Amino acid sequence: MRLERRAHVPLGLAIAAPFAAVLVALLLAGLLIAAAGADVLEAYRRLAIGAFGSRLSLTETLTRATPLMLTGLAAAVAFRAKLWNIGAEGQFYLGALAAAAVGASGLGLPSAIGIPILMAAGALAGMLLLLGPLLLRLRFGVDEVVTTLLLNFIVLLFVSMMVEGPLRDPTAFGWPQSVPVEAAYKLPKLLPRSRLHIGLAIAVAAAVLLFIVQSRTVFGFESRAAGHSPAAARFAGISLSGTLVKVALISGGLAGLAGAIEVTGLKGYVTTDLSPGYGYSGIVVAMLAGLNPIGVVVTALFVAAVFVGADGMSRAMGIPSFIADVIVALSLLTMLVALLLVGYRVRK
Amino acid sequence: MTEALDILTQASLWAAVLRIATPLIFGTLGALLCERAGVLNLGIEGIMTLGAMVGWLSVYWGADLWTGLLCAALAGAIAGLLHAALTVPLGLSQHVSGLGITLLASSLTYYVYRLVVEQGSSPPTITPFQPLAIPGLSDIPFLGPALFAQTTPTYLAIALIAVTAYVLARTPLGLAVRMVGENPHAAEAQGIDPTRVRIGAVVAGSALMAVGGAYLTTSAFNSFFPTMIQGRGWVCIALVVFASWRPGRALAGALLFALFDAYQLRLQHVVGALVPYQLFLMVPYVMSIAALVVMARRARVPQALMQPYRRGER
Amino acid sequence: ADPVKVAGIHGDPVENAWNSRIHEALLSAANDGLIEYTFSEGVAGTDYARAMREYADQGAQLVWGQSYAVETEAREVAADYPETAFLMGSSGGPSGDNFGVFGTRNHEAAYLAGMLAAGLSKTGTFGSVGGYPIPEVNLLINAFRLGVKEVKPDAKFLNGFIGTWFDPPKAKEAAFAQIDAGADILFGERIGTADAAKERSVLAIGSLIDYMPRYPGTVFANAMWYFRPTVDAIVADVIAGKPVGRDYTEYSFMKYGGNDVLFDTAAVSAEAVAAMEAKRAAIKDGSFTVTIDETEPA
Amino acid sequence: MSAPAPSQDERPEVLRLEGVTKRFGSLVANDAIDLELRQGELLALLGENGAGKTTLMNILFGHYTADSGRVVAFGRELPPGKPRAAIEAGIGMVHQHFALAGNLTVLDNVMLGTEKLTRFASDRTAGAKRLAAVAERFGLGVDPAARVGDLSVGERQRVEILKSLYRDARVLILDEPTAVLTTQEAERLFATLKVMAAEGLSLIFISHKLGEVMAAADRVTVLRGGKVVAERRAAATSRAELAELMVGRRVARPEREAQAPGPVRLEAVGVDVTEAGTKRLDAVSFAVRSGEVLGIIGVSGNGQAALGRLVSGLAIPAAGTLSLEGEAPTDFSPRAFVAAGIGRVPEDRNTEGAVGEMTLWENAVIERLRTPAFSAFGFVRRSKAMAFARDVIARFDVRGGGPGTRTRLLSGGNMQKLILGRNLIDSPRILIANQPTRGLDEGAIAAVHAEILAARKAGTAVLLISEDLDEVIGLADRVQAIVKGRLSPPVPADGLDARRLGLMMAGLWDEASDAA
Ligand SMILES: Nc1ncnc2c1ncn2[C@@H]1O[C@H](COP(=O)(O)OP(=O)(O)OP(=O)(O)O)[C@@H](O)[C@H]1O
Ligand SMILES: Nc1ncnc2c1ncn2[C@@H]1O[C@H](COP(=O)(O)OP(=O)(O)OP(=O)(O)O)[C@@H](O)[C@H]1O
Ligand SMILES: [Mg+2]
Ligand SMILES: [Mg+2]
Repeated sequence: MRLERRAHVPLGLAIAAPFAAVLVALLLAGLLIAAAGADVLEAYRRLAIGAFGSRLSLTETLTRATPLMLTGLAAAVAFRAKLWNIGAEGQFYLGALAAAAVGASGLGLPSAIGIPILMAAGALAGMLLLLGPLLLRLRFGVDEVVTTLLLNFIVLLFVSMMVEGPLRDPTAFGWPQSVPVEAAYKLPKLLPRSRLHIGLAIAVAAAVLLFIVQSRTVFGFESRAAGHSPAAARFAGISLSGTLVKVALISGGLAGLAGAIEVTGLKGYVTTDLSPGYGYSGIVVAMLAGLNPIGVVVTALFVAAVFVGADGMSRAMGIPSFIADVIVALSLLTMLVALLLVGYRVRK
Repeated sequence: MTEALDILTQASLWAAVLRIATPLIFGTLGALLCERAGVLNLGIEGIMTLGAMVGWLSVYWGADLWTGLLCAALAGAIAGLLHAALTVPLGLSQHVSGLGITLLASSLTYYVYRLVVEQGSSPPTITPFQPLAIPGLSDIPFLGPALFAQTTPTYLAIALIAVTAYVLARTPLGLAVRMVGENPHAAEAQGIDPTRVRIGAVVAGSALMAVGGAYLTTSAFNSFFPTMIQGRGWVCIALVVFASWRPGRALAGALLFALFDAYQLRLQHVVGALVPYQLFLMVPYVMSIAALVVMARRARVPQALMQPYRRGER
Repeated sequence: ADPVKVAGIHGDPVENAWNSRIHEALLSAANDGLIEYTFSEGVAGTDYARAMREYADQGAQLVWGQSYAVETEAREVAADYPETAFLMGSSGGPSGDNFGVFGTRNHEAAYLAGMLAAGLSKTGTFGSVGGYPIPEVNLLINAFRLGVKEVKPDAKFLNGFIGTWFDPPKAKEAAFAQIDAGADILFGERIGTADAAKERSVLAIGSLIDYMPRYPGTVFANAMWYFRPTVDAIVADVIAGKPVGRDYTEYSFMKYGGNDVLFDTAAVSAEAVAAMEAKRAAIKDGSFTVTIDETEPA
Repeated sequence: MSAPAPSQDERPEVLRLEGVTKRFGSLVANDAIDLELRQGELLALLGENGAGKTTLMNILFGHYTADSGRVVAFGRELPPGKPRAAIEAGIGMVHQHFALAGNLTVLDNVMLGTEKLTRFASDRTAGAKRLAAVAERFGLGVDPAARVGDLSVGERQRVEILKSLYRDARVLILDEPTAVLTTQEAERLFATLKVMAAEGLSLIFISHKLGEVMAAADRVTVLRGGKVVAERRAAATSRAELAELMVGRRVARPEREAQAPGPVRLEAVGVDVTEAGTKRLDAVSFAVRSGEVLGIIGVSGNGQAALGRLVSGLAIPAAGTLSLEGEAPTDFSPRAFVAAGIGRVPEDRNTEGAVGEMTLWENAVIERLRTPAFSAFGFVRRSKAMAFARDVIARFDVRGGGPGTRTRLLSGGNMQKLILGRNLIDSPRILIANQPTRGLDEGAIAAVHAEILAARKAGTAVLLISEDLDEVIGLADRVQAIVKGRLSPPVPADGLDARRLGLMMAGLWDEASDAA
């Protein structure tokens, strides 16, 4: 078997492929649903309802997509420059912790000032966290895949230490959690009676901004050059370390911002189960989007819809809720293959 | 202070080190095999989960322990085959495929476990591997109880290090594996099919990872719990780099990591309340990063790692 | 009457000892025809509020859950669904008419188990392995220690936290570490602890669930937690149409049958049992209260 | 077409290609090609960049599968797409881009695939012995235990050939084997190839260098646009004819005209460069004047790379002074050097010269993106950049795509023209041309040379670093040899011949000046 790059991608194929991918994933998942003794067609119907079928499900899908967009962007900008930031999970948590710490420190600022400060605190924490592995790479040649991965564990333990220690909410008698941020700093809701908050708007704006930065600015140009060919970039006078530092600041900053938004947009305080792996899913989202910032928005919505729909379906059908992750994983893998087949043709 | 140092002279500490290291050795060897052939396998966390469940379930359903490990290996091999199919002939992103496999393998594992196993008040048990004192050797003072009173899979893990090192360095097959990891074009030019070799390595490596997971449910413990792998797979990915892609150093890395872990569990009683326990738990990770800094210059990355090889494309 | 529709939202897989107690209690209530029970497990913090809303929308009359990580959001949901009753494992207080809370209290049983254990130790050192130092874990370990001290004031204690709820092999290693440091009785808040005890032929005490069938000869006592009294209490309130916005923690206390010590009579001396039984009676009639100490054990 | 000598025809045929056609998308890389090879024959395959030579050889060896046509080796048809089958049939191939693993040893590289994969132990002792014997027989000595990454290019070339000989290849294909070799190494290689042919091996080699083709080949086949356009006996053709057949029109390298040089623009006095603890340049001195080409000739590995980095702003002198227009730069960086008006053509166009994944327009402006001409407030001025790129493409005849084409898709010659073009378009004061025509075909070489001479005429000071004697003699006004990081005193190019250059490159500077 051989793959050959298509000279022209047929439009019909490009449109049909993602649907085919989801269809295949659902067919495979159907076997599992049937194995649990549930009505497969009804399950599919429930899945669609769960993802888009009501005001609740629609707003929930958007809410869950928000952090995925930001961590997806964090991965996309870093991977473009071949900075393998696998540490968005850690940056997310540290960003959330920083925002919560500032937001609970009793500054008493008005929302219009306080919220940006919290966002900045979160982004800054994420930035600093990624700078460490980057410096180790630049200075000692340490592979950042591993250091950023290991830092995720360290940060989670650090967060745990903080929410059980200095940042612990003394009024919450039990569970370790940080002091809640002041009510003024909670992100405004986009829709009343829903969880949807302006974080979504921030994420979409970030995507558009990043798209412009990547495609239109000198920095975007240089980070692409540095990613594709460090030697050529260096020869052309592009500072590799300078570019990578900026990339790391953006990437870590976005992941940190994701944490800050999640904490101020939803529950208002930090616990060690704030993220169901948003940092890791962000990588998948970014790669599925071909590292394109606008694509990240779309794929984040896709991943969130599949999860929210399948999660709701499992509850409605009374089958093990792990099915939601199974369907997400299947969709990811089939989507990956479908996107390949759009660009390539299989021969012999 | 002396108490903290005394811990190091306890044979039981070193026995614990070997126990904690065993799943890491399997996992690291598996990841190393994949990476030497040029394929990063981030599916490891899920594959270990799958192995833990399948190994345990086979025994629970009546197989003997070794058959259980074999079934785990088989399940791992199948998951590995999926990763290989996506990343080798199709040349898809190894990051995404790997993370996807982790998500798929673990969620599928939990789902199936839920469907097939009745829940009692605590998860059902099997009779796990029992420590096997090697006659003669286990009587040596200090070393005996420290090293030679483990369960058989631990001895197997250590033997596999030697076997892998030998295969990679001294056999034609090992050379082929190394070559496809360094330059698949060169391998193809000499009549070796890089696709097949890579698939083979990923399948074999994934089988080893699954056995590492199965060790947790058939030797370290006797039940399966969802999420019980607890990041051990990710640690293995780090250990491969720490080991500069050499099996011998992988053993050293796994032992070192396990030493930090075993040591911190004991140190907690010595300096207990003075220090937040999280700091102890951080130690293995922090030390790994420190070790990476020291080793980085000497590491020799397989040159074609993460580079897809598609025939007839340049 | 028709069974009450109950939906459970477990933040962890139902294997988790704590969740398994609730899960079992709800299953048994369902078996008795008292309720109809569906559940979700492993629900992440971000998804928790949605799960609550979905169940409420689907017509659950009572939503059981654990709101530790989502206290504010959970209360918002309850406010949006005044017709639905909510019962949450929570570290905060009840709210409104329909948001009830409960705490986990098997400390009395742990205290009694400590009394039984005191006489069985040769080394005088007692270990314990916990997941995280949260109050509900801390107060348990501290109550066990108080029970031991009641009988053996000079006892020494060791403790290890493993930073996870779900790593039995690690709990086992932590237990080994304590046995190596001289402990010969282990209080196992985490599963895995007793496995180490079994391998080294020392004794262990279980918490929440009954570990004796699983570790015969090793686990000689359990600080059992029974959730059924709580279930019965709130279901009765729901059926009676009473507001459930109150604290149901009391139903975990021994006097309601919410916790108790379960032990192997063959393993302990008659005097120890007699002393323990006396205390047990005192607890039940209210003449003795086990101190609740939520500070992190060293 | 002259009839081949009958004695040749009686030699047994070892290899035959019939009607081989290969398309890449809409491009026909090979169009119904027929080719045959006889025992003991040295066949040269000639053609401009992109003519389809490598593609044809890749089909023959089984790397690519032909769309139609067949390959017959020793009377038996080879299954398509199976390198293993080609190897087993006795065919060996030395690839244009070496197929070696730098991290593995020479012996590893050679032994790969020679033993059954199911063997429990590799017999490395026997392998080493055999390798030594083969190396001895053909005069291709290398250390079997050396790491390939540590070897020089010439040594790697030898390893590539040894790989095939080790397997007793009876047909050997060499794709541009001399593109990266020095003249001496190339001569040695051809001597070896002749020995092989005498021993009965049949060889096909691809080259752009007409001199060596004429000297070494028995027969020449010329490809153009994927078709065989001519076949000649080497003895019965000429360089000029071959050049014309290749390109389809007459090509002649431009001649340098006499011209009085202007003031010194680039000067080094006693400069040392140390990299990674090793002294790469040792007290080198040179001066390049406006309107003059200074040629630096030398066997590769003698410090050319460090010299190139020094004058490109990538290396900082450890001692001595480097001055631009009489002033020592305060900032040693590529950007500062570009700003100072230095045009730089790097040694390796693929890794340093251009970012293959980026478009032509992006590579056209990459060096000066930060100047106000191409960016404002951090934003790229796209239309300006596009216009600039179009200008470069038009004026330097870059073929193979427009400004939006990915640069990777250009052939080597066109990529080189793009790099030269972006440097020359606004007449730089100084031009550094490092191996500017490596791997290019005759037509492309002529074009590049013409550009360099035009720059010289316009007053640019050109520093030409090259291993190609013809190129240096053809372009340079003065020549210095680089040997072990040291530079010989400059010698006027007029009247220089290959023998004197050879002496200079060997470090025998006094003998060279005596020979004048
Ligand atoms: N893998 C490929 N995919 C797409 N097109 C290709 C591929 N390989 C070669 N081509 C096309 O085939 C043509 C012939 O390329 P080939 O490499 O055979 O040229 P060549 O004669 O060897 O050139 P050179 O002298 O520069 O090495 C090229 O112009 C190119 O367009
Ligand atoms: N992926 C591709 N698709 C289409 N054409 C390609 C592709 N890759 C390379 N080519 C074409 O293949 C031909 C040969 O490419 P190659 O990289 O061998 O350059 P080259 O001309 O041989 O340069 P050099 O002299 O540096 O070896 C070029 O004409 C180029 O256009
Ligand atoms: Mg070629
Ligand atoms: Mg070429």
